[in-house]
Amino acid sequence: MPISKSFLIIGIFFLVAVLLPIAALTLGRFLRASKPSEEKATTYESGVNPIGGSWVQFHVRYYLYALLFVIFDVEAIYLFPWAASYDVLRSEIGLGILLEMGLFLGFLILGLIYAWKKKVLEWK
Amino acid sequence: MKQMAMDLSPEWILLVGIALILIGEILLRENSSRFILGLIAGLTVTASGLFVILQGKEVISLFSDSYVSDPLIRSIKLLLIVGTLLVVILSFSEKLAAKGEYYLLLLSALLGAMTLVSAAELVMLFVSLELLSLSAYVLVGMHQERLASSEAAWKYVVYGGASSAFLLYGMSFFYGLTGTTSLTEMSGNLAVAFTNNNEMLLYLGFFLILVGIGFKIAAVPFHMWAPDIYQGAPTTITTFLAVVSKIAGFAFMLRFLGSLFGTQGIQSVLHGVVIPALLVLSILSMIVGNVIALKQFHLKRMLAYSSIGHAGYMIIAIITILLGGESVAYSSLYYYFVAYLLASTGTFAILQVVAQDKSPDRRVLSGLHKRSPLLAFCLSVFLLSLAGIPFTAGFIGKLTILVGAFGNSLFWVAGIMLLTTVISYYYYFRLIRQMYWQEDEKAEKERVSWSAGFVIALTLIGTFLFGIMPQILLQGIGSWFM
Amino acid sequence: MGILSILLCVPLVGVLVLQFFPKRKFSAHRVIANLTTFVTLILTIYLYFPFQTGQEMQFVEKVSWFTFGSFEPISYSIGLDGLSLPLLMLTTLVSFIGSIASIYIKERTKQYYSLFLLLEVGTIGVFLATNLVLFFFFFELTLITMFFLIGIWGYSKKERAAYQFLIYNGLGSAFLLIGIVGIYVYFGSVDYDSLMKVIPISSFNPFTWTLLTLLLVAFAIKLPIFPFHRWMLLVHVQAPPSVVMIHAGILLKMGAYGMLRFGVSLFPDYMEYISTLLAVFGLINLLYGAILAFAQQELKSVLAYSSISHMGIILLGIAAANQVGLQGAVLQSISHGLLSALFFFLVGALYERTKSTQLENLGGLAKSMPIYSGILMVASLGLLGLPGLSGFVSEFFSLLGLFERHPIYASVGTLGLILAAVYTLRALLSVSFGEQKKSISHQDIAWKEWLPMFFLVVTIVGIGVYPDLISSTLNHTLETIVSDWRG
Amino acid sequence: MNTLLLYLGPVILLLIVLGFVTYAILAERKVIGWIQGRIGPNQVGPWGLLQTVADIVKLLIKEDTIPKNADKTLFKLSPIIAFVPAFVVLAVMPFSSQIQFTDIGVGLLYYMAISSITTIGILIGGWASNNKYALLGGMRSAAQMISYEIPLVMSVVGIVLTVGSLNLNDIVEAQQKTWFIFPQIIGFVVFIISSVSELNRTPFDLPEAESELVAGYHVEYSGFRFAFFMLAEYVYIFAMSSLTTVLFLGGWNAPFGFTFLPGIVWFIIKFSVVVFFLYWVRATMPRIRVDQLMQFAWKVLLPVALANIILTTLLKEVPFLTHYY
Amino acid sequence: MYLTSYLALAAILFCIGLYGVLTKRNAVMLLFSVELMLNAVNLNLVAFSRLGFFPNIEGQIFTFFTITVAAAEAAVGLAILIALYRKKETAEADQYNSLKG
Repeated sequence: MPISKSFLIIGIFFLVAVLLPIAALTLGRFLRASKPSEEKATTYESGVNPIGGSWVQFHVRYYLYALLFVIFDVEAIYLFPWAASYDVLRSEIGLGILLEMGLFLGFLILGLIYAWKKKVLEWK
Repeated sequence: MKQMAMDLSPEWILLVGIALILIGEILLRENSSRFILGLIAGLTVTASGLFVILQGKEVISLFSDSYVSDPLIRSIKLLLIVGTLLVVILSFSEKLAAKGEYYLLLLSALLGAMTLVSAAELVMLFVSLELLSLSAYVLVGMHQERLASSEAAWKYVVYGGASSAFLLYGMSFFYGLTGTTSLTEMSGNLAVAFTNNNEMLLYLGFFLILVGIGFKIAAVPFHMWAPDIYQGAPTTITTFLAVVSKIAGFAFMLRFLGSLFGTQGIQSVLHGVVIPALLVLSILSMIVGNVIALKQFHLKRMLAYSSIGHAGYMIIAIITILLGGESVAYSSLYYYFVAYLLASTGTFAILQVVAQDKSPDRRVLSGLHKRSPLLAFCLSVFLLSLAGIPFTAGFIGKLTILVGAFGNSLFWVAGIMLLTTVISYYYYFRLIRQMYWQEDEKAEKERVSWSAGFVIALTLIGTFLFGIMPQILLQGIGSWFM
Repeated sequence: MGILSILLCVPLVGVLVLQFFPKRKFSAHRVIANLTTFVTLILTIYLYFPFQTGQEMQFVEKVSWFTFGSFEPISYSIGLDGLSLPLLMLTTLVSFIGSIASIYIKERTKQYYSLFLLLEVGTIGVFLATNLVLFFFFFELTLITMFFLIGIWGYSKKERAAYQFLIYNGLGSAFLLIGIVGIYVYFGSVDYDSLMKVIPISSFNPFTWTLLTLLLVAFAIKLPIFPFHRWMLLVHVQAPPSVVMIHAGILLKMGAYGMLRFGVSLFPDYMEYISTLLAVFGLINLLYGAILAFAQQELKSVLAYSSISHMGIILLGIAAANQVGLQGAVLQSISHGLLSALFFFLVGALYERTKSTQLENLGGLAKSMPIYSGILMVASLGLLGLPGLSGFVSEFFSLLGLFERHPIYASVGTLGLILAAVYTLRALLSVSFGEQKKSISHQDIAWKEWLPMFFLVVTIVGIGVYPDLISSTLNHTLETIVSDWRG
Repeated sequence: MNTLLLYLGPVILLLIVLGFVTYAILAERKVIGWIQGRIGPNQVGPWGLLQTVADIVKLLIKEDTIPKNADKTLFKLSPIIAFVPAFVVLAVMPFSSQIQFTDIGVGLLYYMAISSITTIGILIGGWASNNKYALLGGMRSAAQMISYEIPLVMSVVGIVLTVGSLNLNDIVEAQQKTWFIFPQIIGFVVFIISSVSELNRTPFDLPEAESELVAGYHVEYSGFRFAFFMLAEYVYIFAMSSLTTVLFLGGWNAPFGFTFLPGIVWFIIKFSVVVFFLYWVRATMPRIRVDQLMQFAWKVLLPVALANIILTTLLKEVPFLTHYY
Repeated sequence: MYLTSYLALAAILFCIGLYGVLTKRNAVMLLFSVELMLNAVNLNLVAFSRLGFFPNIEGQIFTFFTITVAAAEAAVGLAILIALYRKKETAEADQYNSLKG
């Protein structure tokens, strides 16, 4: 199958997936009740009137996790091609290919342990 | 395999050092001293330097020409190593170094700088550059309790990120039009690419890359970051930026321009576009750097502008190398690097001693000659070297650059160089005046830690030695790579 | 190590020895400095005797210093010829007397004498160097040390004076450096002797023309010639007298020496070509300095303008571009060096007592300070060119030389001499005679002060009576220069 | 014909998926009820067969409220963003040797990449609601999903190493003899735990923890907008179970040479087992604490996954085991 | 021609990013803008890699590294921004102005 056709199909999937909610919500518009009132449009806060803004400052841990995620997710970029071509490279280059990735992984693991030690992974 | 391990040994050693420091940091208790890590860092850098020397004159080319190392490159690597070593030693008495990351990042920045110097392929160039930059970003922000430090780091990240984008964008054009990322192949294809009716894109690419490089070496008009970052960063890191990072940037510039435009095929481009662009950078840097430095009250800011001016001088050396007119060209650049390295490191070391935790504006130097006459003397020598006064290494550096410039008939640039040098006297001597003429009620002697003292002594000896007996270095360079 | 190198090293040794004494031992510092400068003086006098009149460079030392690429190596080369010997002797003499005159310096003497001795190294080196780069090294050394000496120990406006000195002379150095590098790249050498061979007589093209102009401007700033003179006034007035002795006595002459050594002897055609221009500038200096000296209300300013005026005479001598003129220029350098050293010693001694050098605050010193006034009288007479004193010979030679070439300028120049008499006498009269001011103590000078002064006076008279003392060594060198020229 | 199938295929699949979701919900409630000794829904239709249909109709006609302070555009967009990737990932899923919509070379990567977009939808939903609980729920959900995505991604590297391809078909083909659940048992364990977490299901259903966060990121959503978040979740169950089957259970391959049943049937059987397993877990496990949740991903799963990679490469060098790796 | 349109798109993206860097006041937006510039480069590289004068895989490999580096840069930038934000309590970049001569 040519690559363009593969992506055409994915495009169709995408279209279908987008159309479904649109269709459903449009359909729903004709069926559902609509009696808006002030109270209904109030932000929910356990039944009391909302206090203060809700876009509050997040705890820093969220960012730390985001950073960790970025690091390891990017690592995956290199792991996958390496894994996929491991056999070929193994026969061409020899064990060096294992060594190289071992180094790479080793440093990442060291980094992880480091983060661990620095209590980045704690959810405080 | 074994050969490769040997060829890359300086880099391997650094990598091992990084791993060791990381492990050390993991094992050490939170409040125990990090001195051992500093020691590891120092030893690693030294070992790496030894291996660079051991490699001698052989020409190494690895990974299908994407990593090259020859004596010329090795000489610059040695410079980077010496610069970093001095910074490491200087850091022993720095509070920041109580964190293991400090040394770790310093080493990784050095690693980036070393591979940057060796890289002969766009991807590798870029990745090394970023390794250097990213480590530097964090190092600048290391003073976590100090607002200025974080702010400087932030600015550095934004400016640095934008400049890498410029650089990359330019590289992408070069890649696209020559179909290769290897500089050697690229230089072969470039002549064809220029005749392909797409030369506008190549010019665009060239200028974009120039922006990126100009940022790295803090040349006007891409210098805006330097004063803020020099000011905000911890002094040791400022030293690193001013010395190692800058020299690496120049090496990068030299490599890129030299291998692409040094070939015969596109001399017209070299003379028509590259050289004029560099001339503009150089002249602007010299004038703006030195003139604005006059107004600075904050010492590190002043030194930042002065280093911008020095960048201008160094670009002249690069131009003469590109023009290939004089055999002295390379040694002049190298000499200037050495002189600049010694004088800057020494100056910053003294600043660190004198200013301690205060923000170092000019007043901290008041009456230094009374408190610590030796320090005042050393600082004077470093400043004189930066100003390019005879008997210091700085003068020989300037002289060699001037000779090169004259040899290539760059009279006007040479004239501007000297004129701005005279302007620079004004602010360098103002510091000397502050030390010797202004009195200060503070009477206690400055406490010089052994590490700072060592660095200052070393740089002082170097500044004088290379200023009075330049032959040592000139011949050294000559015998090494010629 | 040759004798000239030893000469250069003696003050350095003095500096080193100084460092071993504690800060407060003022008298020890003084003794060491005096001793060191005395040794240099003895050495140069000793040099005078084996010096062979009628030969080229002597006592030559040449060691390869460093090389760039394919150029001829830059060497550490020093030597002495008839042109530099008199100036060298002047240097060591003035340095010695200057170091004695430094008794008026009462704080931070260790630093002061260290810098003073370094300054002496610089000045000696400038006259010895036969390599342009080496010359530049010493030239800059004097710049730096002077900057400190003016800035730290000067009077109220010392900072401005130091800065003006620095920037003007820095600019001059920059021009000089461009010139040197240009010569190096263009002719492939910076050694004086090889340049003499390399530079053809007909090397007249825009490039060398530019180089020479730059060199001349550099020396003109040092000399100083009219539009570049402002810094010098400040230095004269603001620097401590002992430093001004060196400055007026030696440093200004470096400009003249540079013009003679690297201008006249290397590029004679060019110098001949611009001789009219030089003569014009010389006249301007002469008259401008003289007229303004007349208008000054302060003794040091009078001397400063008189220095400008006298430098004009040197310039006239150079402009004459013949043996007599050049001889006059050199003699004038030496004569003015000695005279101004004497004068500033006197001013220093005066200031020590009166705390003022304003002419209106002085007067009637002849009664209370007879020795002082006597010496002052001699100095003034020397300055206005009384026959029998050194000033007369030099001015006479310079103008004589100029007559040969530019008779009209020369006759205008004589006008300057009359003016000199006017302003000198005015200053002398208002200081020594007239009504005595009560507010100041008038203790006559002690033997420690008048002895060195007397020494200077003897030299001045000696040269005035028997100029051959200098001319004999000088003549031959100038002859070769001039003969090259005409050939 | 082909073209028609091309366009109809996704629609048919969508209908199948919708059908699956309808009855998966019912089945889940029934299974959990059965495990916990309850009856489960039994009022609407026989055995409660129409329960979910009724729920859907209820959601359809429910009033659609949007909070006054919400960011309207993003509020409306977020359920769609959450739902779309859940369905789009199915495009590359090989249900049998014949039934696969498209075969792009990097199917596995495609799945991983597209599926993580849902996080953004959830985050936007939480943020756009302008509600503290929603925002906190969204943030927690995002933190959890990205944390578990790492071990999820790493756990399949072992398979890629063995197969040497990122193509899902190749992966299935490679399992003709041995299912990867055996040689890659460590990877499988990590994978299944991570996927449960990715699906926000008990014991990792913290983002929706009603007792802590009211209802998580979708507290302000009602009606069909809410339904689409739910739908996305169940479509993911479909997708994730399919992927598990493909990666570890041999896909459409018949076990023990029992090829008398067509591949698609085997696939459905294995798929059902995985789905059942997910219900089972939900029924028996208690919810874990939030700090344990995050630390579990980073301190346990990730190191284990990395170790698995290294172990796999090492085992490739062991003489007799090479065959399996 | 295909290539031209890709290049044009990349150029537009780059310029938008640059505009953002130069004008945006919110610090996070600044980071986004830088990322946008880097992504423009990626687009360029991939376009050249497939449709360029010398189509080859190197451009795509380059893109890999660019992505990685961009991610690392964003991570570092964000970390520094957080540190700064805690001290300064604002994300308006023009409030970060304590560094002056």
